[in-house]
Amino acid sequence: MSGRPLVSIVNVEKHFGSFHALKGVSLDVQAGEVLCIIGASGSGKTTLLRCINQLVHTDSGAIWVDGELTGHRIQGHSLHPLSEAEIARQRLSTGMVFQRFNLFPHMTALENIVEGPVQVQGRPRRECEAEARTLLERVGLAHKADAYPANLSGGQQQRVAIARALAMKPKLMLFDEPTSALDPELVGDVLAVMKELARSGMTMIVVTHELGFAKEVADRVVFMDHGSIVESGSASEVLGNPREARTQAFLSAVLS
Amino acid sequence: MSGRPLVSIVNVEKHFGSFHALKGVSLDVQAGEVLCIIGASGSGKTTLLRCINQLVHTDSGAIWVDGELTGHRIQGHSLHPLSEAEIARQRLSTGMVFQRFNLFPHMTALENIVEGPVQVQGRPRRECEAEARTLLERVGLAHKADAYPANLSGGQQQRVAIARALAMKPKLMLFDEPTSALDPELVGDVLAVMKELARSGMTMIVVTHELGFAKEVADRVVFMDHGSIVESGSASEVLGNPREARTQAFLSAVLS
Amino acid sequence: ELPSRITSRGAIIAAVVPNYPPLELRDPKTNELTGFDIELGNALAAKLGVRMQWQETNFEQMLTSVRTGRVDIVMSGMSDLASRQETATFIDYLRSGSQFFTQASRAAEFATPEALCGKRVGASRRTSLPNDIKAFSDAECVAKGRPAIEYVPTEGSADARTQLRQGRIDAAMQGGETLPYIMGLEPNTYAPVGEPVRFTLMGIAVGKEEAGLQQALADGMRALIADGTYARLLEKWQLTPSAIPEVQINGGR
Amino acid sequence: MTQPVQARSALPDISGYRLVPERHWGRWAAVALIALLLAGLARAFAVGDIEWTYVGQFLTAPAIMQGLVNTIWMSIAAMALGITLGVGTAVMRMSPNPVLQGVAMGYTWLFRGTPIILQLLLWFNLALVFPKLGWGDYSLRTVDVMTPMLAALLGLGINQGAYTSEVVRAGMLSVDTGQYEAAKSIGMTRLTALRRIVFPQAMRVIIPPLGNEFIGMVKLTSLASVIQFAEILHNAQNIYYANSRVIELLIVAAIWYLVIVSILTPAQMLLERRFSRGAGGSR
Amino acid sequence: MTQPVQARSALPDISGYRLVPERHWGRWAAVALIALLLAGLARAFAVGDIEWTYVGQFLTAPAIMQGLVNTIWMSIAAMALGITLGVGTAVMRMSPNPVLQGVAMGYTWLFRGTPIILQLLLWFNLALVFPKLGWGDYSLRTVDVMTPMLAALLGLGINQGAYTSEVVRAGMLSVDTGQYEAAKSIGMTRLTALRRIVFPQAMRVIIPPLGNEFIGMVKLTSLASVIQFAEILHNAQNIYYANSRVIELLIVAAIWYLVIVSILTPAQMLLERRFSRGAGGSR
Ligand SMILES: Nc1ncnc2c1ncn2[C@@H]1O[C@H](COP(=O)(O)OP(=O)(O)OP(=O)(O)O)[C@@H](O)[C@H]1O
Ligand SMILES: Nc1ncnc2c1ncn2[C@@H]1O[C@H](COP(=O)(O)OP(=O)(O)OP(=O)(O)O)[C@@H](O)[C@H]1O
Ligand SMILES: [Mg+2]
Ligand SMILES: [Mg+2]
Repeated sequence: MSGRPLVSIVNVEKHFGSFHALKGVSLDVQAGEVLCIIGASGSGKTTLLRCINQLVHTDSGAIWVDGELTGHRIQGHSLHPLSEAEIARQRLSTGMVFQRFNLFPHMTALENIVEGPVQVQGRPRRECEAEARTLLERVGLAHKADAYPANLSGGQQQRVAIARALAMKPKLMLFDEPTSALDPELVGDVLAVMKELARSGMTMIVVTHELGFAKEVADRVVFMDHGSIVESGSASEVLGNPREARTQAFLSAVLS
Repeated sequence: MSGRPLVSIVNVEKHFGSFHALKGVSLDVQAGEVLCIIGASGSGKTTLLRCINQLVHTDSGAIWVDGELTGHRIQGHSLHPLSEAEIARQRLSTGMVFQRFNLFPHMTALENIVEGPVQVQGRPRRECEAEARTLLERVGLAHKADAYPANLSGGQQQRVAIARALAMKPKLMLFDEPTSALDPELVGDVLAVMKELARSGMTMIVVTHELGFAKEVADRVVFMDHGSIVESGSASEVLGNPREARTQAFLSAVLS
Repeated sequence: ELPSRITSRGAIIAAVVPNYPPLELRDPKTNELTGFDIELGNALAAKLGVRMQWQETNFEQMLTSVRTGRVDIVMSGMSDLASRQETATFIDYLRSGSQFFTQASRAAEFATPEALCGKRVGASRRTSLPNDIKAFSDAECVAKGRPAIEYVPTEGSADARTQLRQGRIDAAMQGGETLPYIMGLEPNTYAPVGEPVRFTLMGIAVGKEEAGLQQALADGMRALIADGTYARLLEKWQLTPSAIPEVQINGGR
Repeated sequence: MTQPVQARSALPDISGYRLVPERHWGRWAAVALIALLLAGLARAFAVGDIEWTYVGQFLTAPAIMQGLVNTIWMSIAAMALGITLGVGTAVMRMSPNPVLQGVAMGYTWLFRGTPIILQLLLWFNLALVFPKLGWGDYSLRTVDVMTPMLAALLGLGINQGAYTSEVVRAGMLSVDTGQYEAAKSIGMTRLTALRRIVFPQAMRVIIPPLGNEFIGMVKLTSLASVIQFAEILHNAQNIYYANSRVIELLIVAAIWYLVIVSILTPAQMLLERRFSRGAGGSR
Repeated sequence: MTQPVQARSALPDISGYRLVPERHWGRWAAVALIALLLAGLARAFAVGDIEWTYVGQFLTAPAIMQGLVNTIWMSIAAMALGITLGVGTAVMRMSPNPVLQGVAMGYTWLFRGTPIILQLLLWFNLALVFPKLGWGDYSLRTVDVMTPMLAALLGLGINQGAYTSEVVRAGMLSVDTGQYEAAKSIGMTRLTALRRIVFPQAMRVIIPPLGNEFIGMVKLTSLASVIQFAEILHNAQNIYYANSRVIELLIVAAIWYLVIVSILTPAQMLLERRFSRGAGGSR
């Protein structure tokens, strides 16, 4: 790997009260790379994603996204906390897709997608709507533009959520178990959209239990346990031939 | 079969608004008999049970329980509706176990069982508590007498519900899918209690999807469809060798 | 002759609203009812061989209470007005002059009542004072080509004084008999403006049919005047200028 | 069928019997009793010391009608002020800034803790504390500014704001935190997220209690009569101070209050139904 | 590890940098501003036309203390009456008998629809309609029975009952219908089921709003001063009629109200917490 990574996580620590959720995590993600994070429940996968997107404040360590330090401004040899508005601006370079979709229930699919570009970036609504329709087509939901979330299936909602994140033209997409709240027959559609996105060159960090998807799409797989990264490597290495005992134990439990 | 049946259902009709839920159902149940009712969702099984226990009023037809006409008093050739108190008295001869347990959450297991004998039959609390403990032992929950329903598993709650119904010393027990709200590993305990009850000679009408249970315990199996009784016979006849096309279709769908 | 219900009870029930010092008030220190009306009423009842049983009520309930029989009489600084004589009969025992007054600091500005023309004057909306202000304004201001007085309603006389202190109104009006007491409470705060503009009689209100009770009360009152109790109490409560020469029944116009 | 389902034996065949409908003796007796009571009540009111002609005569008297108009617009204005303050306070209360939180809590405590009648009197008599408002040359006499109308508006509105803030806060808390996070993840600041995402969803929970409070406000305005605001009860009092027909005028006022509330109650129900419609998905 | 997780390159190493805590300039400015405002307010109140010695002197005057006691016990008594009526009305409202339903709805409509001040005055003046209560020889003069205390109790309690009935009804509706059916299936009649099964579970939903209403009732009693019930505001008024210190006495009353409400609010929170405890299973 060469050049400056798009995401660089350096020695990040996070406690919730007395609970040590992230224990000195360091990780780089190159532009265009698809990284899958796997690990047992409670191992800190969600927390790591939320730190990247600043929904959670780190205790110490640094996270750089697209060359910019998140959360603080460097002045000489001091770090000054950023204001809320500056943090909101930094979040624009990252899109996030949640496990439970979190669509805005009082807005149609189209309005959900258009909301960010119009309200946050202040772009003309007409232009944004045209783009939103293109995005809906890309996730296979052109015909559902005017449906409210309550009238969409879980898989459709998740695809709208992906389109909503893409509408902000992020450089990085974070996915937190995007299919685990879906009925089995709806998982395929969402994974298909994600594969297409990976092929188009988007940098993606995906927390997932779908090992098949990881094998097929991931450039790299990272295994987390108890707040640390235990093992990292290509999908075939980590999933097919894990070195660490903990990884082996996890994989045999998941596959059984 | 001989003698007067314990339950005699004659030509019962029931509409909910314009929906015809029971279409002239007639059925006798002998004392000591265990009858299982099977059928697709919406076929009227629950409605029939609720008519026997007068939680639902029939439109026409008659239901006799233990020689007494339910819901009306016969005076010459006229039928007079019973008062609420008289209906409450008639319900004492039937115990009912619901799909969703419906234990009283503000009372312990013991208090749940003792509530009816003490409040409704006005018997001394001390005597009732002794009986309740015996009942709890019978359902295998002697050690949970002082636990609140919130702290019991689903299977334990259902067994307390059975004990609560038995505490009123009913002549007839009605079960409405007593195991369908339970996790698979909890079903066995409840079915064991029901089998023990059947062996002790209790008259039982059981709505169930547990065909294994029906095969093992039922004296007779009745198949309902769209508000009518389609087929009736011994468990081996109805389940093993159904005559009616509708019964065959239902069984092949359930067993697949 | 007192009615039998009163003699058998041994007490006359009298309605009073203790919001009109010095005629009736509750002593802030002891919370006891006191005032000129209270002491005079007690003396009057004693003269008649019974007690006075005071019942606190509010202004709008007083005449209603005589009508419903909740009380036998009203003795609470009530003006004897022609309109009220439809509902009750009045045994008059005091003279009241409707008196303008203003803040002491503005006394020079309002040397005479006529100076109030075109100004804002407050008085309790529950009393007959608004009518007095209007009558004065019509006669002395409007008729003489000056702007009319603007009447500002208040919830009671204490409220009127509060508004005067804030300067919300330029002057206020209340019964002149109460001013010395108020000015004693808050020295150097208020100053009277001229002389009272109109005199009314204050009376004990009695049910119209109760001729016996009316006569007994009038006789008793005359006896109190004769034996000097009346003068002594007037003196005590700084009310001597409000004395009446003789007791009348329904003397008010 | 394999086997007869029915083995009719000793039981009589009752299919031809006549069904005698329930007589509901108790129910009819109750109706009769209530009718008797109401009739007695009506008679007592009719023959009692109440002049019904006065009621009829004053029901549409100009002073009463003007009071009615004042009651209605003051209810609306005070409610508007209350909602504005309530929303602002709720947002402050939920802000991460402890100072704003403290201010919001203090406001709610103070104004929910004191009777509204006291608040009205204190606003009306503000000049005792602040004789002038403003600075130097640009000052006004407080009593010129603080008319009965303004004092009523401030007293009722600010008191209402303290209650409304709790209603709004409950509404905001009812919105899933996932919605805040989704809003943040597309780059919204806290206030934009509140305005665009949280409030529209909170409305469903906020509207019903707010409807109740509006009905309460209509009746609360009657307290403003103590500071001489010319609402309907005040004007009715003015009439009975002059003619002593206390009960008659009170009945006139009661009739109008009942009319307003009888219009508002079903209106509120309609509104509630509208706002809970199509909410299935967000639960 | 298979591969370096980190490829540190062009990024500066900031691990040694000093973390400058956020300055919160705006927050401190707000604190300063608020402190200034409060100080200004305090100064205005101190130098304004308010005699603070009177406030101190009357805070514990016998009349005020007695009024305080009356306020407290009247709140409790009226609330007790209101709860009794409210429960009765809620049960009637949910009965299958349309007559009882109608009575309950009429009661709620009438008493929620009229201002409490009117209700108090009407009770107090009941003698205008019913000069005597009772029959023949066993009758009493209404005015002897209808003391200010009784009128206040009836007015406040019956009004409260109308509101409480809605609270209780909501609580009863919150109990799963399965609970009614289970109660019926062990032979309970409707009333036994309500008493033993439904009410105990409804309490959890009923207690919090009832706590609010109790705090509201403490302040509502101040309205009973119009019918001469000697609650704290009435006694404060009597004092200012005598000595003209209107604002001072209002402040005294306000202080006591704030004290009561400040005690009741945390008490209510404790109660709420107690009743929502261990409710996990019934959801
Ligand atoms: N806001 C919070 N407050 C306290 N503890 C938290 C918080 N968020 C997460 N945790 C704890 O941190 C640990 C890691 O949580 P995290 O959600 O990151 O795990 P995860 O790997 O995503 O697990 P899962 O597969 O269940 O989603 C968990 O034990 C969790 O309880
Ligand atoms: N109270 C009611 N009001 C209206 N319709 C009802 C009511 N109770 C039952 N029904 C309808 O009557 C039909 C029969 O219902 P029932 O509950 O008896 O079916 P079931 O055989 O028990 O089905 P399941 O296996 O789903 O429990 C259904 O279509 C149901 O929707
Ligand atoms: Mg997670
Ligand atoms: Mg069923």
